[in-house]
Amino acid sequence: ACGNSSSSSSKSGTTTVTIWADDPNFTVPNMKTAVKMYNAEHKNSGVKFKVQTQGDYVTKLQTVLSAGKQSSFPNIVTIEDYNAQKMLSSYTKYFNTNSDINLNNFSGYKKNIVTYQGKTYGVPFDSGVSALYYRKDIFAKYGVKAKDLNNITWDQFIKLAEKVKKGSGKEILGTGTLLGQDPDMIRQILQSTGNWYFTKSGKLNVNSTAFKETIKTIKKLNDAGVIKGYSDFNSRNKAVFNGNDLAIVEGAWYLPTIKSDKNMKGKWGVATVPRVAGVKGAVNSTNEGGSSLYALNTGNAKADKAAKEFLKTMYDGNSKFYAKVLKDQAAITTYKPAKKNKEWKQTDPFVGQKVNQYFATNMNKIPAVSYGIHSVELETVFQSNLGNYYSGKTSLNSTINKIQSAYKTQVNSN
Amino acid sequence: MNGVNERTNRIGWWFIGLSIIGFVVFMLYPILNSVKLVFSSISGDSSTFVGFGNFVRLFHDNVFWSSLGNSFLFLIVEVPIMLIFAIVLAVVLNSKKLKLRGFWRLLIFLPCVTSLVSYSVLFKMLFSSDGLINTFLMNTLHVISAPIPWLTDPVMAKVVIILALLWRWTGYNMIFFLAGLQNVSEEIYEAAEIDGASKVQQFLHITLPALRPIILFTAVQSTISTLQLFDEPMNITAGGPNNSSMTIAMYIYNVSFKFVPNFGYAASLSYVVMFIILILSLIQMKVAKNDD
Amino acid sequence: MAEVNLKHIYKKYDGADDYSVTDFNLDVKDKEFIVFVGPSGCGKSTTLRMIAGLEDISKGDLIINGKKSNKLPPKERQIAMVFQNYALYPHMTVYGNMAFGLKIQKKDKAEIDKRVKHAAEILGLTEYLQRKPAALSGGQRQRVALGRAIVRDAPIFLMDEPLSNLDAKLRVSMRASIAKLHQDLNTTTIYVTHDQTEAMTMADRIVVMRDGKIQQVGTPSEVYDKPANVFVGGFIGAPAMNFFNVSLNNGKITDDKDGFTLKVPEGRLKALKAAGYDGKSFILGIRPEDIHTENAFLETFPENTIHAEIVVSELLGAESQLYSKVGQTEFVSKVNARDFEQPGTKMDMGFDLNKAHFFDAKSELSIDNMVAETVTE
Amino acid sequence: MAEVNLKHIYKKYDGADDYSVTDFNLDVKDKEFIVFVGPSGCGKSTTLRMIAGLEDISKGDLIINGKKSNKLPPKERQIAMVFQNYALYPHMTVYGNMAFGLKIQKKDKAEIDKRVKHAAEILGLTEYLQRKPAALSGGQRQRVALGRAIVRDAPIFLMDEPLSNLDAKLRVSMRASIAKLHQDLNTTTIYVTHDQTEAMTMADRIVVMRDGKIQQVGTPSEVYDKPANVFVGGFIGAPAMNFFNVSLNNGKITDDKDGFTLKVPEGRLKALKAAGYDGKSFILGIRPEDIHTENAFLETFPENTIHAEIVVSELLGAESQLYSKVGQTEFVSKVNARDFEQPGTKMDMGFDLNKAHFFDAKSELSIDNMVAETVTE
Amino acid sequence: MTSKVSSFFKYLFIIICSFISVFPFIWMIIGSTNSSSQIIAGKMSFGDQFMNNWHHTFAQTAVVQDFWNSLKIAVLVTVLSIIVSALAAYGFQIYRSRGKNWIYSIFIASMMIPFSVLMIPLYRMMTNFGLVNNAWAVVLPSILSVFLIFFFHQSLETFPIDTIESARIDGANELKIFWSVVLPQLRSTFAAAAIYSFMGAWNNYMWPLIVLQSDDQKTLPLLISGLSATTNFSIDYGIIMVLIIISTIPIFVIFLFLQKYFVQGMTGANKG
Ligand SMILES: Nc1ncnc2c1ncn2[C@@H]1O[C@H](COP(=O)(O)OP(=O)(O)OP(=O)(O)O)[C@@H](O)[C@H]1O
Ligand SMILES: Nc1ncnc2c1ncn2[C@@H]1O[C@H](COP(=O)(O)OP(=O)(O)OP(=O)(O)O)[C@@H](O)[C@H]1O
Ligand SMILES: [Mg+2]
Ligand SMILES: [Mg+2]
Repeated sequence: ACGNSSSSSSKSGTTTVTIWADDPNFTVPNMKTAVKMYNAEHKNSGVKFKVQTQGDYVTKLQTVLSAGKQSSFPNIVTIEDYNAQKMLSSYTKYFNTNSDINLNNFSGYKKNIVTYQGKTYGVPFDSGVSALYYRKDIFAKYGVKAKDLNNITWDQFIKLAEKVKKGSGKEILGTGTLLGQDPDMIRQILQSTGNWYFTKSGKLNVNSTAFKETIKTIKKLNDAGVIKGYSDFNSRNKAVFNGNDLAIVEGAWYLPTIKSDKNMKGKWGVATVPRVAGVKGAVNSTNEGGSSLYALNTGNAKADKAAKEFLKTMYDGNSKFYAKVLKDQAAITTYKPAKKNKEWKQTDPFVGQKVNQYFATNMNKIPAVSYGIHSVELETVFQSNLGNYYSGKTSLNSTINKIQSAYKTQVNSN
Repeated sequence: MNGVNERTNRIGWWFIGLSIIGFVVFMLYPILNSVKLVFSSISGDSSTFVGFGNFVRLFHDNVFWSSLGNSFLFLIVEVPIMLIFAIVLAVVLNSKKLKLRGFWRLLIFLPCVTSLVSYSVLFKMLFSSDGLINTFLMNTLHVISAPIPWLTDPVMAKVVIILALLWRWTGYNMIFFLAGLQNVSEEIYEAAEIDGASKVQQFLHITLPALRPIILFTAVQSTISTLQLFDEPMNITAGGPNNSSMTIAMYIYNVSFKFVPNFGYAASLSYVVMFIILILSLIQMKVAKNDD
Repeated sequence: MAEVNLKHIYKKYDGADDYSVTDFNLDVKDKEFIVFVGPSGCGKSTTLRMIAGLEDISKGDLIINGKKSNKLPPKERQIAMVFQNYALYPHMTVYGNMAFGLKIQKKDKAEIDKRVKHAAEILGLTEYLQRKPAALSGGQRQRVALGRAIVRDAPIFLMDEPLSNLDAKLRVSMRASIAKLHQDLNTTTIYVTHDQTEAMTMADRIVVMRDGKIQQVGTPSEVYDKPANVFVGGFIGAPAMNFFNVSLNNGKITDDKDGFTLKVPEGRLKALKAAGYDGKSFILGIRPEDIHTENAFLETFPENTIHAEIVVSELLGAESQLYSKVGQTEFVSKVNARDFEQPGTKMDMGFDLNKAHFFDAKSELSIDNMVAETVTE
Repeated sequence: MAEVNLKHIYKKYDGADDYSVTDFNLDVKDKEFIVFVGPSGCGKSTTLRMIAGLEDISKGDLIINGKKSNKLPPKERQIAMVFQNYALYPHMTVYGNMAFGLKIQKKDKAEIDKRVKHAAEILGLTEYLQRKPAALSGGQRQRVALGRAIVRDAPIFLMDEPLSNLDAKLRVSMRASIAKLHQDLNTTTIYVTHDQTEAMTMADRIVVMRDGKIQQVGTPSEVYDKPANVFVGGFIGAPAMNFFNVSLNNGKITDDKDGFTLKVPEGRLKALKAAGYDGKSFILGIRPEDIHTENAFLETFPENTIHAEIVVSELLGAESQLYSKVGQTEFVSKVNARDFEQPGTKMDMGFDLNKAHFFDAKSELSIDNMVAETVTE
Repeated sequence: MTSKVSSFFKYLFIIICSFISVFPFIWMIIGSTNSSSQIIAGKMSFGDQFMNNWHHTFAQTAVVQDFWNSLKIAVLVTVLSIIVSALAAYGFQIYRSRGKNWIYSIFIASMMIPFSVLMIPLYRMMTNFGLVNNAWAVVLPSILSVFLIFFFHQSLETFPIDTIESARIDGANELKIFWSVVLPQLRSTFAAAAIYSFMGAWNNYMWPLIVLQSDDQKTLPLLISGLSATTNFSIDYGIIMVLIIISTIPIFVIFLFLQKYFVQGMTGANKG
């Protein structure tokens, strides 16, 4: 049919498998690499792969799924981990289970993300394992060494940061959106405690110690003046490039950004993310972002089968592929067997550390949490409440109360 | 209006035919389809009938009310300023003695040619805390000592959105007024001149009343588009900070696409907005008529 | 008291190549009713608008009540003006239209009300005061425009073709109303029209213009009876004066094209000879009503009779107009209704040469006037 | 050959409460020039448009050349039409405008060219053929509109106020051209106007309308000399007929308001009495030209003389119009230019009652016609 | 003199307003001559990166193809929607009847419905038609433009009806009248409508985003937003600036060509 992107069989018997990806600089080239390598090994499979870049990805995917025309679905989609449970629960019947995948091959925290109601739907792909990126040179100037920053608590970090701030007059920790608006810090700190906004059964859990300690930590950072919320990612990056901002806590995917300014070679260091002292089981490893791959049920058996086979072959069994994407796109993947590759052990010339190994190690320590399906709704509720708490306008308890009641109306029991 | 005989009148249906087909297929059918949604709650692929449940929910939904409030604020503040600016510009650019009239008109209209996406990107960059505007105010004009938190202050964020809207749409509306002014005869101004009216008096007593139908037209049009305002807050402030620039259209978008998708609720919200627009438009028309 | 003097006024529009008004001289006396008349584009409106202050004066002096007023803004010139298409404020009621000028002057309410009501009464507009202009007929709008001028109580009235948008019937009746109004209000009035009938019926003095220049200034009968040149002769009077290119030979006038001859009465012959036109070409002008078909005339002046064929004939109640042809030349005559004949009829027509006008062939100036001047010199 | 018969035609517009045309009956003969005349809104255009097929006929039969044509589309009616504001196609040249109808008919090029050129010649438009309408003067546009009708070679011409947008001077000359054209082309013509002068000068027969109803059908002189009712009397003739409410007592007519009396000539007195108006009220109508100021008349008819004051006086070349007042009653007279007097003058005026018209006070119908009918019965 | 002063302020006002209008464009042009990091740093002077950015744009993006896609869609939408709308408006205005008035009111009211409501049913329809990922899926729903119908309807209000009647008597059929008598007279209205329609189609974002899926079908706005959607902060603002300029040029050119008709056309639209 006329240019239809969906899986369709032409007369010659070839089947088209459509793959959707969101990021033209990351997921898309990854996918293309996978397709290329797969095709090289399966010359006469009769399957043609098409990788399509989609903007406003979630909107688009939801429209397509909601329209419910299975024949128009793509065969494989990437979904950001935070959105995965929402999509799986909303459109369960349109997702193909993927029991072929051996989840033990992947970092443990990914399991909760790609399974729903006990069934495996997705293949884990990259990780947003976090790190503390900091200006080695300037921190050192004010007496803070690399080893001082590893495996510390937030309170310890604040002390060190205050020292650097006082000396340099620059901002320390920069976030990509305003404090109170930006869920990134909360997500990272909270997950490092092994907790999430919701309990395993999906109940709101913001009255927990973990959550309270999380936002208390951010308030402390704010009170100490060592955290700065920028209006958007660009402004923060600008501050980073200009040397006005000296530290960032972000997923592994932030490293290429830092490295894009060649003049900064050797000036940045990577350390573990501080941990929350007041919560039992809190660790120095956490996560921000990452995505996984899913096969959709398009009603075309041949294409659906081909899609699953492709996922299994490339993503759960091909270490060479992972080595290549690590090299090409700096993709920090969660496939454990691939970590044996030498690429994971090399010293990064820019940072002067074995960064990938650091990521690999920490990735396995990330506590597994269940993101649930209403994270986005809750995070919009944060926006109108947390700012007031950080600035001291509302108390901790009343803030929590407000969040709870606002959430309730937002996620009406339907 | 001249009468037309019956035979020819019937031929008229052929002219309308194509558009009626288009309307039925691309408007009416989707509308009816969405009306169905109003009475259901939809979570992804499952749908349950809830009667008027969506409207009950809407009634208790604070975010809905506050985003509606924001939309109204934009409407009340931005639309009048924009229309006044547009009228003043139109009057000035209509003056016969003005040199390079066509050139100025072109410049003022220019913002309309930019796509919403690109102009939003531009504004976001201009107004970031160390963006050009702040640099200019601070280092060139020295009128402020610290950067204005354009995008990070709840009030300023609204100001930026309003400025963006003004920039993008004033010229667009100006064209309508300019066109309207072509219908005001020069002689009326001369008569007023002889009656002793000053330029300001002429503007108030002659120009404004003459432009009234166009003011109505632009006001209705602006009401419709302001209450459906989406791209600017989405791209410039993302509705923030603290939801302070979240509009009703953005909220509908969130309900449909960001949250667990509930198209039933989203459709209900949409119809409420449509209803509000309808009421406002009717009021505007009524006001315009009553003054007659 | 209101006098207006225009002294060597010139007007050249920005960007125009030529002067639109050239060396315009006129002294308008107090309470006089002056009519500017001339074909479209001759500069009537331009002159009027310079007097109103709506247009700059390029050269010359405009003196209002003895004071040089070239640069005075319109509102200080003590004028009221009626525009061609009324220029009513469409969104105001009739009352509002009339009151606007007074409101601007910050007159008090009672005073405004009094004046507007009074003007409305004069003009028979009382019952329409609350209507908008769109709901009025042409004649009523015209009256509102007049009313707006009246309430201002200005000593000078300027009117630019105020009747040209009305239909024939209404025009006649409005003509009478304006004349009456002038008699009542005793304002100095300058009135622009391209319709010679209006000029003739309303003016104390007529200013005939052409191409920005004054052709003649005079009372209606002066202009009608003693046109200064061919243009004025042809322009004033309806149907227009008939012209023939003729020469004078042996006391007779011969038409240059069609050869018919007419005998010139003694007195006029003398004058023509005195002016040196014996044996020369010149232009004969004769008004339609001076061409006769009554037997009495034909019998009395057999030598002034020609034989013509009627081409079109029109009956207008009491009289009829015959468009006729002699040889190649067409002309029109206005005769008694009783002498109406169908087209195609051939009949005798007599030219009353005592009433005829003679013009120089080249300068087109009136020979009679030249003679008169020569005589008075 | 082209005849048009209208039989009991009615027209009610969609949504209108009343009929715009009521019981319209008229037989238009071949080659006749019919003029519909009447005040604005009386249904002239509506009737014309029904004949053209632009408007549905609500009731009654329209018969063209013996064939019932109520439902015939315009193009099949063999008509050409000239519109009030010309309705020229602004984007086409003069040539294009004239050729359009023929192109539609798929006439061949040479034929079109011949016809257009021919029409242009008749109308003196040859040199303008390549211009667009915007570059033409009013009179030229009018001629193009005529030209467009001419080329179609249709046996029936319909014209809706074709001259109303022209200025007075041009109107007169176009009137003559149209009359001439009709004589040349010999088409059946129906012409709409609200200007009685046009009607009088052009028509073979005039149809006077009012409020959608025919008031009178007749030749111009019939309509002028024997108006069927007060409306026709007042509408035809300029200035309009003067009316007085009078009663007949002792062979004399007395004005009801101002009490002046006039003596009725023998013959007319008899007729009035025969019609039963002795001692009764009725309406006296007298045309301005039947009011005299010459001594000859005043001396001959001293009993028909009244003493009036001139309110406004107008000099129109050969004649003058005096708007005068007797008691409260105003009236107008048209007298010789030589009897022109300034306003304020009081003078004697004689009414020529032989030419006067009498109308019933209630029905407003002509008493003379009623008598005539009674007599013929 | 006071008139001099007031005219000074008038010009000042216009110059300021024009500057504000044009400034972002100037900035955009300057931006296109600088590198991405310079743009982010807010450099306000011309740089030497123009050729580089230009080169990168053509090397790294499918700008030519996407431009062509945009152009194809915009031209189709403009031509078709103008034809349909002008015909419809003509039908509504010239052949009025009660039924048509009703339909017209319903059309107008439908302008007030937010597009987000219609998106999903429309998408479903397009998949049924098999048009997903086809330019027609963008074009078809845009053909019916209530705004354009409204616009033409207004300008026809003052159309000289008697030229239509004259053509009827000349024997032209109704379509012929529309084509050879009405259309040529409404040229300026068409120009204005063309600008609006083209602008709308050219800048359209949401719906093309949903229905156009493969890279070879994308339009310029999709390309631009796609480039700025990347999450690892390697956005090349130099390329984006060049793309914004490229995407502005066609409308600018069209506007320049048609601008003299524009004001006239609008004039018709607002009478009465
Ligand atoms: N604004 C202008 N700029 C240039 N030329 C002008 C302007 N206004 C009028 N003219 C020219 O000046 C001349 C006189 O124009 P004016 O309007 O005074 O004529 P008019 O006698 O009033 O004619 P009409 O009877 O048509 O109103 C004309 O040739 C006209 O073209
Ligand atoms: N389309 C219409 N709908 C309703 N009434 C109409 C319509 N057209 C005309 N009329 C009414 O019909 C009557 C006759 O109108 P018509 O146009 O025939 O008058 P007319 O004699 O031609 O007047 P005029 O001299 O002003 O052109 C008027 O009362 C008018 O208001
Ligand atoms: Mg003039
Ligand atoms: Mg009419």
